[in-house]
Amino acid sequence: MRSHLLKLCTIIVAVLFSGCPPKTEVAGGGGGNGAAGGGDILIGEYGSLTGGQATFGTSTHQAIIMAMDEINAAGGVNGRKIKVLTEDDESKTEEAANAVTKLISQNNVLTILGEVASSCSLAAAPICQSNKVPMITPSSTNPEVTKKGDYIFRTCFTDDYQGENIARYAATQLHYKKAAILTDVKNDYSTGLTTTIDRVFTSLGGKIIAKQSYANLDSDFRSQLTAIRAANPEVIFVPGYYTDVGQIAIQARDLGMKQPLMGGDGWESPKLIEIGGKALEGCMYTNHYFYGDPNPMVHNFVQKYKERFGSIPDGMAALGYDAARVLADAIKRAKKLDGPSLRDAIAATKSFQGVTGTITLGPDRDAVGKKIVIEEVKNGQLTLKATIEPSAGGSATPATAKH
Amino acid sequence: MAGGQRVAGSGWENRDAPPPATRHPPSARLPWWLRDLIYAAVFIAILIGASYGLDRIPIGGIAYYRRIIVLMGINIILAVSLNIINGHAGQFSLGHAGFMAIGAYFAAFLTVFYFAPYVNKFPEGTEQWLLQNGLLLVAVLLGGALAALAGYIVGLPSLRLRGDYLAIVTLGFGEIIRVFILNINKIGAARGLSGIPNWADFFWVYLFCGITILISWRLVRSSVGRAFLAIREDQIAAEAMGVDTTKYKVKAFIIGSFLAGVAGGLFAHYMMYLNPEMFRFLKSFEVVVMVVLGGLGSISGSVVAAIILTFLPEGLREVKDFLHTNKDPRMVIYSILLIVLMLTRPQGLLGRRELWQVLARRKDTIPTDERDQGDATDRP
Amino acid sequence: MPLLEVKDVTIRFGGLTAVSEFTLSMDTHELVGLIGPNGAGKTTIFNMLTGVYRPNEGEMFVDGQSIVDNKPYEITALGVARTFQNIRLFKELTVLDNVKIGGHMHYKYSSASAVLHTNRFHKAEDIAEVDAVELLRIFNLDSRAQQYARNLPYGDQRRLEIARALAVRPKLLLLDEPAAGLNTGETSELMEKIHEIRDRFGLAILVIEHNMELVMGICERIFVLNFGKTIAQGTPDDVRANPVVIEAYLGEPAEV
Amino acid sequence: MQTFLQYLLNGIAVGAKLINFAHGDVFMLGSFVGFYAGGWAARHMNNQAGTLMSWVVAAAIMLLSMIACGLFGYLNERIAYRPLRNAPRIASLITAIGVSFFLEYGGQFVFGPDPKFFPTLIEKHLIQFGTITTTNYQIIVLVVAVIFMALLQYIVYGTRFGRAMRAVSFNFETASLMGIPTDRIISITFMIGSALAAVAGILFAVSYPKIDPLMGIMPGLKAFVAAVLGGIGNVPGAVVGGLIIGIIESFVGGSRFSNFTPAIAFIILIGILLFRPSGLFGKYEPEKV
Amino acid sequence: MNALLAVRDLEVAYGNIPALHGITIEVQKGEIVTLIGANGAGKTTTLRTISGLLKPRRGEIVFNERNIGGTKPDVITAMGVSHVPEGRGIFANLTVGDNLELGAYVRKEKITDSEYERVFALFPVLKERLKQNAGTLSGGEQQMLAISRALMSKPNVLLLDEPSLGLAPQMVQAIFRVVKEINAEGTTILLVEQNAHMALVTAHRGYVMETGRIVLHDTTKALLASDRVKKAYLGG
Repeated sequence: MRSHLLKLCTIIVAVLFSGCPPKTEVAGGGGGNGAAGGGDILIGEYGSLTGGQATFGTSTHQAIIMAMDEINAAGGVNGRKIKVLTEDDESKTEEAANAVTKLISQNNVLTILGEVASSCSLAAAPICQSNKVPMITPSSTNPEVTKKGDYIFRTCFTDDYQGENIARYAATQLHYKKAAILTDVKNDYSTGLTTTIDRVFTSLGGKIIAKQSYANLDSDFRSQLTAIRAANPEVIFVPGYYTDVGQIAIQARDLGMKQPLMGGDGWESPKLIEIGGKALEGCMYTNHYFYGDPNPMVHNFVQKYKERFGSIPDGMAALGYDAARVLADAIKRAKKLDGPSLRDAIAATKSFQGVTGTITLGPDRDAVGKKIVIEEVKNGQLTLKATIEPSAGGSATPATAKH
Repeated sequence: MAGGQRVAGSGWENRDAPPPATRHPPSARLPWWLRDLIYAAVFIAILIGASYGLDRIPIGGIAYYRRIIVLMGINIILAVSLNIINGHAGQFSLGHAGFMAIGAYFAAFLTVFYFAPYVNKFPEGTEQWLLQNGLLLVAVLLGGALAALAGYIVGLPSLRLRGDYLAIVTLGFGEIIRVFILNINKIGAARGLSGIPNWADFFWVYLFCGITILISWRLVRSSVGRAFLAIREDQIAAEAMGVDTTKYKVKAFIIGSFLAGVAGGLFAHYMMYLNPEMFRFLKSFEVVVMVVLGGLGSISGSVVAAIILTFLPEGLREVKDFLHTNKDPRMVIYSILLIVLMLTRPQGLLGRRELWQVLARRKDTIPTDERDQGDATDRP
Repeated sequence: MPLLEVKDVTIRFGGLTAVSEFTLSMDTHELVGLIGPNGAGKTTIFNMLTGVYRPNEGEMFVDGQSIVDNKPYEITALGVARTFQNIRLFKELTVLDNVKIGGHMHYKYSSASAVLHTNRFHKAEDIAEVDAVELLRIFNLDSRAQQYARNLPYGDQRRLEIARALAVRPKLLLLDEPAAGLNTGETSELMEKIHEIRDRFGLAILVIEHNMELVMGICERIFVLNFGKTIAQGTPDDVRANPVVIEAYLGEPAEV
Repeated sequence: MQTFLQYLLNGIAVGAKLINFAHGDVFMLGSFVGFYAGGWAARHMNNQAGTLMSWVVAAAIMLLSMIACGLFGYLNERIAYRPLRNAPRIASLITAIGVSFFLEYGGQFVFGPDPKFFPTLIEKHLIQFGTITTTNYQIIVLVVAVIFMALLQYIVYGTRFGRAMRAVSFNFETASLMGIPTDRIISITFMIGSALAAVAGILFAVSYPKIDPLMGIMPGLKAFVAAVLGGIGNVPGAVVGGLIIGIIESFVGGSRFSNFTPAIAFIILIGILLFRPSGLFGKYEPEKV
Repeated sequence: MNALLAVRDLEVAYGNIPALHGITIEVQKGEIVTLIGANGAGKTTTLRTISGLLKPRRGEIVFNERNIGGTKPDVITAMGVSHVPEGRGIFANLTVGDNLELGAYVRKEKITDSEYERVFALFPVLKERLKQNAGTLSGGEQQMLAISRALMSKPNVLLLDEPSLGLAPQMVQAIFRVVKEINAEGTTILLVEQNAHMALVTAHRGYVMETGRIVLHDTTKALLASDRVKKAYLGG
């Protein structure tokens, strides 16, 4: 028994210490981040590669790697290659904070990319801020994230902006008057969108006649849907993730409900239609880009992604791709390769042409004036229903201003 | 002392005899407050030194280790406090994450909405520094107090429930607490509560770590702790010895949940962000695993297991670099190690003993479940 | 006023009447035996006296105070201590701690005192230590004070249970088969000890025992139970000669 | 429907007679085996294949999944439970958590963390009964679940093996004195339990085509809540417990308190245990003194 | 002549605490042998070791000229040693019929009607209780069921642990009558009893145990006459 214990301890100690000594080559690379050095430029990425948000984390990760490979293939940034170090945070906030601390302090990364989930970004942002390491979140839509400090940036629109556009489109373009909302209570994204949709839809003369909620791990939504059916709305807002939306649609149709469902970018996935199928016919959601966009840049991106990873890139991939390229662009422009200089360079991003539209970072470090697209499922295919350019919508002001 | 009704000279005549050598004679003792004050001063000095040192060690990546060490301290508080409920009083609780959540949210609520705005009115300087740390202490203690209240409420049903029934009920309480937090908009609901100032640091966490270990250590060597142990060993015999089992079970819950609440408050002020998802039942499981793996009832066991289980997943981050794979197998390895550890040491790393007892290996003071089982497969 | 008074106590489990109309009165310093076949309800009586079971009917008084509705620890506080038929020591605790828990009610201080190690704590713990060691000395267990109770030989475990019960500082001690599993030598030693502690601590003792040598040797009065009913009572000699008792319990050579 | 599937899992959970946190994850394993087998079958079966053929394939997939999970159950018992049979019970609780983590993280590692969508093997259509709308899927699932529950009931109460199983669970030691090979019986019980979890997993995947490596956590936990509510070790009790939780959950789910649905199972549980400490049908037996 | 069942120099310990210090017992075919002694003397431990529930630390257990020490209990039962444990060990949540069928588990075949008849001849009460849950039986009926169940495996040797425990005197008489009957039909019996008197008048030979040792063994007639036995166990 005792020898067992001894062996075990040895194993544990060995495992622990295998992780302990700082990697000399990494430290060297970190030194190379200085203005004078050569070597690779280290960028840290943290993301949900496992756990509940893993689908989004994985496609973001793949697109980031793709973007960086393209940049490196084209000669890198100012003659230096970019190396992305990735840590998984298991979709857990504490792990996100640990991962970012590790990347910053142990791997000496110059800057941080991530996360999709706003809760993880919120946990990691203060760490980046206090270490003066710029962080760009490709797709955390919670307005709070960029308020964590002047080193935190976002290259997508916020929940408020998106929610406002969903509600506005439903009320003014589709002329719906009575709506229901089905919220995922466990999901900050979903509750955030719900608040905005509710406020805007009501202010535009519509009425929310039923509010129901579910929790992310549920599979059965019949009781909530039955309650909604009784209220008989014209449209049902489902600001959740595609994983639930498909099932909600199927179960709604099984209950004989015919109303269209509307949602946000959480719906975005090639698997949405795979699961929802015919049940999703006529349903709409807002998104960052449309994969069928004839714009050559988008077309090119979709083709390359498809070739490399075998699937159509979703909105998260597009955002990840854009964030990575915005970052590379800023590194190119930065006066020196240190936190403050890079921060200034990122903040100065203007009219950057990305797959998800033109990216300009405003004074609140959020992307301002991004276009928003509305996609509709028609004949089992995603089609572009509308593109709302900021000038046309009149709601281009970033939502943060309203708070 | 009680027992006054006894006939004089009825067998307790040795009452006034000097205490046996197993305890120190009273004359050799400093006044309790002076001695504890000295201990406290030494401990705080060491903490300040260590804290200062950790900030200045010129090793690459020290911030990362410092972070893990701080989280380790929080886990030690959680494990040692759960050990009071599970290991000492023998009441199997799976709801520790719930108590932690209450402490974390309440302390953060106080700081974010009341204390931080107040502190920020002062200019940076000694005054602000003092106020900040003082208010942190208040927030953390109040968080602990609210958690203790919850512990009292959860402790009540434990009076009647045993084993699996109690386990599932405490787990349920933890989940109910989380769902309620999820529905309180003021503290962020599903969005989480952000903007908590970073007031807790190595010093505070390890100060409370020390306090937790001290409480647990001294309690278990007192009549209160003996009552806990008696309940764990044999509830009926404990009652027959005059132990009010109800009272002591609730007491164990209150103390354990208070400390869990304190850990939560520190966690909040270190993480700077709270989200209800942090306090799912899996968090409770993590703490239970620490306690059981260390050895139920062994304080140093809980500490050792908390250290190992905090380090392990982080240490395993390197595995994927060795394997050059995109997929990260670290948590798979972690779970396998967990199973292997439990199979090799079903009674926990240290059993019921403390670390030094294991090292000294005095045979006669070792519980039998630690010994060679002989050939018998059963006991009468 | 008798120390213990039990009047017409009855308890039923489901349909089975385990004890029916049991009546007993004991004075200070008395030594009473309770005998009868297994399942006759002897231990059930102990369990009612100590609050583990609540009788369906009847009354029970200690020092004139009714204990029918009291919880076990409250009854213990009135000065009733017991041992168990199937030894219930705190096995994973030391011998010394076992006895100290017995004295639990007498060494009280707040949790805060315990954590701060106040003078009150030290005083109480010193007394606990003295008392416990003294009791262990009576049973020659003081050299084993730091061992775990589980590791004691069987006979020592039996003795430790009595020492632990004495730490309660009872007026009434209930012994449930104290000689079970002891050999003849140990049994006679135990008989002496029972006498000794009775005299030294001024106890009344109620003992359940199958070992006739012990029961007949030390008890002043004996109750015989069968099927929950008292079938006989009296001095050892009366009981031994009682034909009902011989038939139900003691047995006599008979053809089969 | 979910309520009903839950019963199936409940029944099995009770059979295990000890809080086995890994049970929900075996359920997940079952649906993933079905997913891969189904995907393979779908690729190799032209769409022209007859209805009969698709039924045979569906049955084969279920059988395969049952065998795979049964095998896992056997290994699980041999590796993680048997060595601990004489150890403190808490140790096997921890290994159960370990096995649960292993399946969850291992599942994410091997199957990938993203959700998968169960292939459609049999054409789905709506069925109308008066005002009630349902699908042929729901009916198939119901029928299969009933068949397996009946089968389980028969095995436990109608066979020599079932008798031995009940004897072992009542008193391990005395059972061995009857000449019952207790080790083998326990192994087989684990296999049956795991195979039935596979059935539940497949049926779940069929009704809700989304499956992912973490899908087993909630059903597994709720199965135990139901089992405890009914009284541990009491099969009909677990079914009634599941029914109560299911009904109240869907009732609350459709009300304005739907935000609290995740807590409702526990609130009911605590409410009932306060009055009946051993569950609805469990017998409260005071410890023998 | 070789004994059917023999225990030689058997030592058993619970953890570090020895329970049996090298005991030797022989049971010849067709005998009733009894083991008497005080509580905790090691009688039950002896039976549990013979039936495989405990593993011996030293010494051997020979049954039918094979050493069965350390063999698993289910295998020993299948060899023909049937153990009626202390406290009867009936399966309270199963029916009386199920209990009997479990007794026949090793035979892999159903109990025949004639066997049922034999059981009902020995214990008529069981007939009417066949479909009841065994837990509803009274103590005496449970003991009858436990003995009948043990007989279902058609054992060569029956180990009986305290069959009289907690039973009314008449019931005790009835049980012992059946024990003699079973023995007369050819089953060898090793009987452990606290009711020394009853055991000694029933058995052929007896062993007296004290604290894990055999202190006396002889024919029951001799033991009944022995002063030591009289004094210690017969209340004489």
